[in-house]
Amino acid sequence: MSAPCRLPARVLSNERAASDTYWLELDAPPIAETAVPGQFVMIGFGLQDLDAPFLPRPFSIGWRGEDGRIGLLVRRFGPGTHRLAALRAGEEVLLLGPLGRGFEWETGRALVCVAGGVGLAPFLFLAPEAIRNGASVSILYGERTGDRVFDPRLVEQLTGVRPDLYTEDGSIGRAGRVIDGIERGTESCLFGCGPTPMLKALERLAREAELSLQVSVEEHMGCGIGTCQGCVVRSSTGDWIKSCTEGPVFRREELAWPD
Amino acid sequence: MSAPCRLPARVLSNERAASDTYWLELDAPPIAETAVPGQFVMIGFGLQDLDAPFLPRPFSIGWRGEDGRIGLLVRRFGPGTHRLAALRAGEEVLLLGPLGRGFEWETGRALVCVAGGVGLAPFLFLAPEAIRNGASVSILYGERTGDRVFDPRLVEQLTGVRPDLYTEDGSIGRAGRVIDGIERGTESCLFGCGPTPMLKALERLAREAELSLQVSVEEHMGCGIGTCQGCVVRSSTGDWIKSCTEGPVFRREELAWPD
Amino acid sequence: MAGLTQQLWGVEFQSPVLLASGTCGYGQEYAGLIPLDELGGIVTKAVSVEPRPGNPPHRVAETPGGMINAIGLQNVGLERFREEKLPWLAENLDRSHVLVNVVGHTADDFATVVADLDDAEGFLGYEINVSCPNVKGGTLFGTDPEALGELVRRVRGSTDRPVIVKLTPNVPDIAVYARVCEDAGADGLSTINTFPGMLIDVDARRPVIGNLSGGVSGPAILPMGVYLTWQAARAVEIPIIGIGGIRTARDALQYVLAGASLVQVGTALFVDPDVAINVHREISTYLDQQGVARLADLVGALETSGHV
Amino acid sequence: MAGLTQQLWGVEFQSPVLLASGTCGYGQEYAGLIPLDELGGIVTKAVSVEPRPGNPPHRVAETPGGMINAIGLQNVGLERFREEKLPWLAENLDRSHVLVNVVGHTADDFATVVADLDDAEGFLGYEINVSCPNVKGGTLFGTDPEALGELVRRVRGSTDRPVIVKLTPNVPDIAVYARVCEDAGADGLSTINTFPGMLIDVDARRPVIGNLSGGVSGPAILPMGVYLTWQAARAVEIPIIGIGGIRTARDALQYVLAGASLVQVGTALFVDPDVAINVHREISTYLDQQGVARLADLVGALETSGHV
Ligand SMILES: Cc1cc2nc3c(=O)[nH]c(=O)nc-3n(C[C@H](O)[C@H](O)[C@H](O)COP(=O)(O)OP(=O)(O)OC[C@H]3O[C@@H](n4cnc5c(N)ncnc54)[C@H](O)[C@@H]3O)c2cc1C
Ligand SMILES: Cc1cc2nc3c(=O)[nH]c(=O)nc-3n(C[C@H](O)[C@H](O)[C@H](O)COP(=O)(O)OP(=O)(O)OC[C@H]3O[C@@H](n4cnc5c(N)ncnc54)[C@H](O)[C@@H]3O)c2cc1C
Ligand SMILES: Cc1cc2nc3c(=O)[nH]c(=O)nc-3n(C[C@H](O)[C@H](O)[C@H](O)COP(=O)(O)O)c2cc1C
Ligand SMILES: Cc1cc2nc3c(=O)[nH]c(=O)nc-3n(C[C@H](O)[C@H](O)[C@H](O)COP(=O)(O)O)c2cc1C
Ligand code: FES
Ligand code: FES
Repeated sequence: MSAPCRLPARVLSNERAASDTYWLELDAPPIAETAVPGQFVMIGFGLQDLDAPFLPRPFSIGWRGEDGRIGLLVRRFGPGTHRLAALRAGEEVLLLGPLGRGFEWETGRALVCVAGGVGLAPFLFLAPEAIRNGASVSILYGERTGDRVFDPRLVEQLTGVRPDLYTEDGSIGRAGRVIDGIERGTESCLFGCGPTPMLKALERLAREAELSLQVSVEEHMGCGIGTCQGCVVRSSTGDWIKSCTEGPVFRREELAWPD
Repeated sequence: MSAPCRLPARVLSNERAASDTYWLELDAPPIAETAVPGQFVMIGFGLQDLDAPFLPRPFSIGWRGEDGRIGLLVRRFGPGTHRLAALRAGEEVLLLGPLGRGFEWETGRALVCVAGGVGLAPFLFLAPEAIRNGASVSILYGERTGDRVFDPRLVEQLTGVRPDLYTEDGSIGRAGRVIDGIERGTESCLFGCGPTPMLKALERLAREAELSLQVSVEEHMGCGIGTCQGCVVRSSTGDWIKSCTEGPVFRREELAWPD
Repeated sequence: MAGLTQQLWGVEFQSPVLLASGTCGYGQEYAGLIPLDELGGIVTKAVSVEPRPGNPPHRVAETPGGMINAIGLQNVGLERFREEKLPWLAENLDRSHVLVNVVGHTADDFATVVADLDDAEGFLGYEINVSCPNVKGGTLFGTDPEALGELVRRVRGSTDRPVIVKLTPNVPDIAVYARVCEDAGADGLSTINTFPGMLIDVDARRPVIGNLSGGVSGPAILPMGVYLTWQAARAVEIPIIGIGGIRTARDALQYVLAGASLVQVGTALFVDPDVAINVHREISTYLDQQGVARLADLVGALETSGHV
Repeated sequence: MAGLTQQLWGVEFQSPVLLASGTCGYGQEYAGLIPLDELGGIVTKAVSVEPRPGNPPHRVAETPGGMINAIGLQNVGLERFREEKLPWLAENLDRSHVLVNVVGHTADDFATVVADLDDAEGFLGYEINVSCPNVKGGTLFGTDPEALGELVRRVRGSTDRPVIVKLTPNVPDIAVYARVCEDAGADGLSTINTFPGMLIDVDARRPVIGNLSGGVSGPAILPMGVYLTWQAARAVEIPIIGIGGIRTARDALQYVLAGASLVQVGTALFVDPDVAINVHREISTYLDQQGVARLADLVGALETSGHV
């Protein structure tokens, strides 16, 4: 893992990819060169204007290009993500990254990536890297409604993997929850990223089936680099541990999973 | 004077007119229809975003069109005016206006408008109205440097009056201060708008020459409509009086003029 | 449609949203712009025994996320307020309520204003401003529990109308002051007034504000206002009016959940005069969406179980 | 080039800009990102006798123009600080100074930390945190003049290093507390810590912050910080470190003009780690433009004549 850098980065493109969902490409060579899948960036808007939002926002690195580009999958939620969704090519944001600990895998393993919503992002980056490392990768991708689905053909184009798609409203892909797609009793490594209820269900399943599982968690962050202690999650030993530096990816055994 | 209204107004155009100087046209029929020269608007950016600037900013109405347009002459200074300078056609601002008491004149009088910098704005509005009323109007227009001069041909186009131009650096028009252009001992009505030192010099001149003088003053404002008492200036009787409702245009006798 | 009315001090407030003192003059100035009679009410600019000239300019300036003001309680004084301002309020406000914000240098001053206005028409009760930081000694009552109790008792003894005390935020423990007011007979509390602040023009090396310092208001103080309202609400039984940085229904509802029965919007009016009526409408829409029948059900309904 | 150095507490500060406690960890985390050794210095996260687990999440959230935090003074504790953190600081910081932020429940706690660290290397002195509003009772020392005086005397007696007391803002008159510290032997003051605040998730009807309330920092508190720094500076002779909402050189210079010899930047670091070095550079540029030879000439140079 290399040291993070601070980088004013130009927006190369920002395209609506689905309802409330944007694919944002930034020119960020130092980050693109050193990032590993599961790591994230903090995107800030600088101190010159006092525009809201004030704090920077964390986003998984969703892709990297040979040419120094990185791609982020951004879903509109509050003011920060609204602002990101409105970015136009040529504008600048302030990046800090790559940050945190990414996913880990052994070559040759079968990796099952379980993505809820924009939890898909880290796997767009992971899949091609892991495949290049000789792993086999499958992606289970769920959304609440069909209009929010990031086009599976695009996923395939970016990753080489055609995702198994689930929507709760059944409008595209299979009807149901992504978790239903997991085959119990496999020898595979589970990777999860998505809303907390999904991660909890995943953990229960992995625990019961004694599967290996790594999850990427989301907590409010201040600094993103371990100084402010803002981003803690409960560890299995009962301590508060920083998700920005000790995570955001944790093995399931490292965390407490209260009901 | 008619009641002010609150109006989300669309930007029709915003053009750089000189160094740091913009000509902003807004679609504001209720304001265009009722405003009189010397009145102003408060421009705010609404409450939805918490973008700076927070307080609305006062601007003289610099022109009005038959079709409901109003024009403002905006000079970049701090965050508020920077934001205004960056407005693009189609964006919206929140207007409150028309506000305050404007210039007053009798038909048939010779009006001498003395403008320092963007103090030119109210006279762009006043001149054609006064001429239509049968007054004769001359405009003395001064800027510190030539690059900041609002094109005299545009002034003529908007007002029908060719301004006498002064620049302190002498790069365009006559070298010197606008105040030097005033002929003492005339029977004319002086109208002044510009920086405080200019207004003070104008007042001294008018007092000594016993000329009638009305000035438009600038003070920090909160509400623009007389509730907050934020915008006071010292009256000749020693009271603090509100420049937003009792002004911004005052007869020189109404104000205290400390050295 | 959800019920936004609140029953307080023997009357009904048709809306929980009032306009804050000092930001709506004596009502009249906003008459054409704001449907004053559809609001919960307005709180007048502070009224003192004698007219006050107020502070030199600049009196207002922008700060990050808000503004600073040092008006110096400029006001027309008791007599002109009674003769010129109250009649307009009596005539024009039918359904919304008026609170008269009262200020003074001594307990006598306060009592004089209250005694003199008490039989006039056009207002419901008093908001006692013990917390304006702009006039010398103005923080005295608001930060000294003994003087505060004394003052509230004095005012209480001078009227049967509702007496609401507006608290100052710069105290270590606002609960102490809230209880003092309640014990002295106050009918309600307004939380909070502005925070003392200063802004310096670096080039001129001078304070921007003529009075050197002033009071900070606007969104910047929202989290402080919510906290202090919550602290005060937990300390007393009397109703509370939440104030500080409100510009949206969600801001207002934070105060309500923290324990406020009514709210006031101040600085946000300068940005958009429609803010008060918009906050009212958005609260209504929100309650409908959430299936909450009455706003009253949300007052103090903050859930803290499971938290520390 | 203008001189930005300041001579204080027997040492030279090469820059007036320090990083505020709790926003720069123990320095190491920012090592690759910020040229720490070019700054005035850093103030460590609070150190207490025992390690502190801290508060449950969420611990941080955005507020209008700032943020709220309730970390709960999570820290590694005295022993690990001494063994693991100080050596790194001793080794890596040559020209910039370290202040150790100290916190405790009792005067004994504070004295224990100071006594235990005193002979270690890698730091200049102490910043005594009497004002963190996040831990139960944490406001006690900071808002009780007697307890504060007692505490400062205790710490003073335990060390010959500089003792700087970081004051809490939510008091009626900070001058009182400033004088108490000076009289008790403090070498300097830091003004100010965060303001108590609360943020409510209206949908969940719960506080956003796990600890219910927290401390508000960032640009929103700038005018309050400048005011309180000015008030403190007028009350005492000892040097003052100005803190609160700084993100530009002009913000920092407001504090300097108000009377601060040094400044700290905190929350703004999260937005841009370059802020500290940028503020330093911009101050330098500004002084050159203005023809001011030394920053020291601006300390407390606020001109108030002609104002009220
Ligand atoms: C490691 C990590 C990776 C992430 N990757 C992505 C991604 O690839 N795509 C994507 O769309 N979103 C991602 N998120 C979530 C994203 O950071 C939030 O949606 C965003 O911060 C919300 O900001 P807002 O202003 O729109 O919403 P608001 O709710 O208004 O934000 C208010 C505050 O809460 C924080 N916050 C709110 N929701 C979250 C959340 N889920 N996680 C962390 N902080 C939150 C914000 O940072 C901010 O400080 C990630 C979060 C983390 C921690
Ligand atoms: C009645 C009136 C008419 C005006 N007409 C024009 C015009 O036609 N064209 C033009 O370019 N400017 C005009 N001004 C000045 C304009 O309002 C200020 O330049 C503007 O408010 C500065 O805002 P800022 O954020 O750019 O600067 P800042 O200095 O950052 O503003 C900070 C605060 O100071 C106030 N302020 C600063 N300068 C002035 C000023 N000169 N007058 C009033 N408040 C000020 C701002 O409103 C704000 O509250 C007028 C001012 C008044 C009072
Ligand atoms: C310009 C101005 C004048 C004020 N005058 C008074 C006053 O006379 N009496 C009073 O009790 N509060 C006064 N206040 C405080 C407000 O009523 C309110 O408590 C404060 O501004 C916080 O609310 P806000 O953030 O919504 O503005 C004034 C505030 C402003 C901005
Ligand atoms: C996340 C965070 C943690 C903090 N922890 C401490 C602390 O441990 N000790 C302390 O004295 N102040 C602490 N503070 C307060 C800051 O040092 C500073 O006084 C305050 O944030 C105001 O400055 P700012 O607006 O520049 O951030 C903390 C602030 C933040 C934002
Ligand atoms: S976000 Fe600051 S420590 Fe993790
Ligand atoms: S700006 Fe509010 S009274 Fe004039």
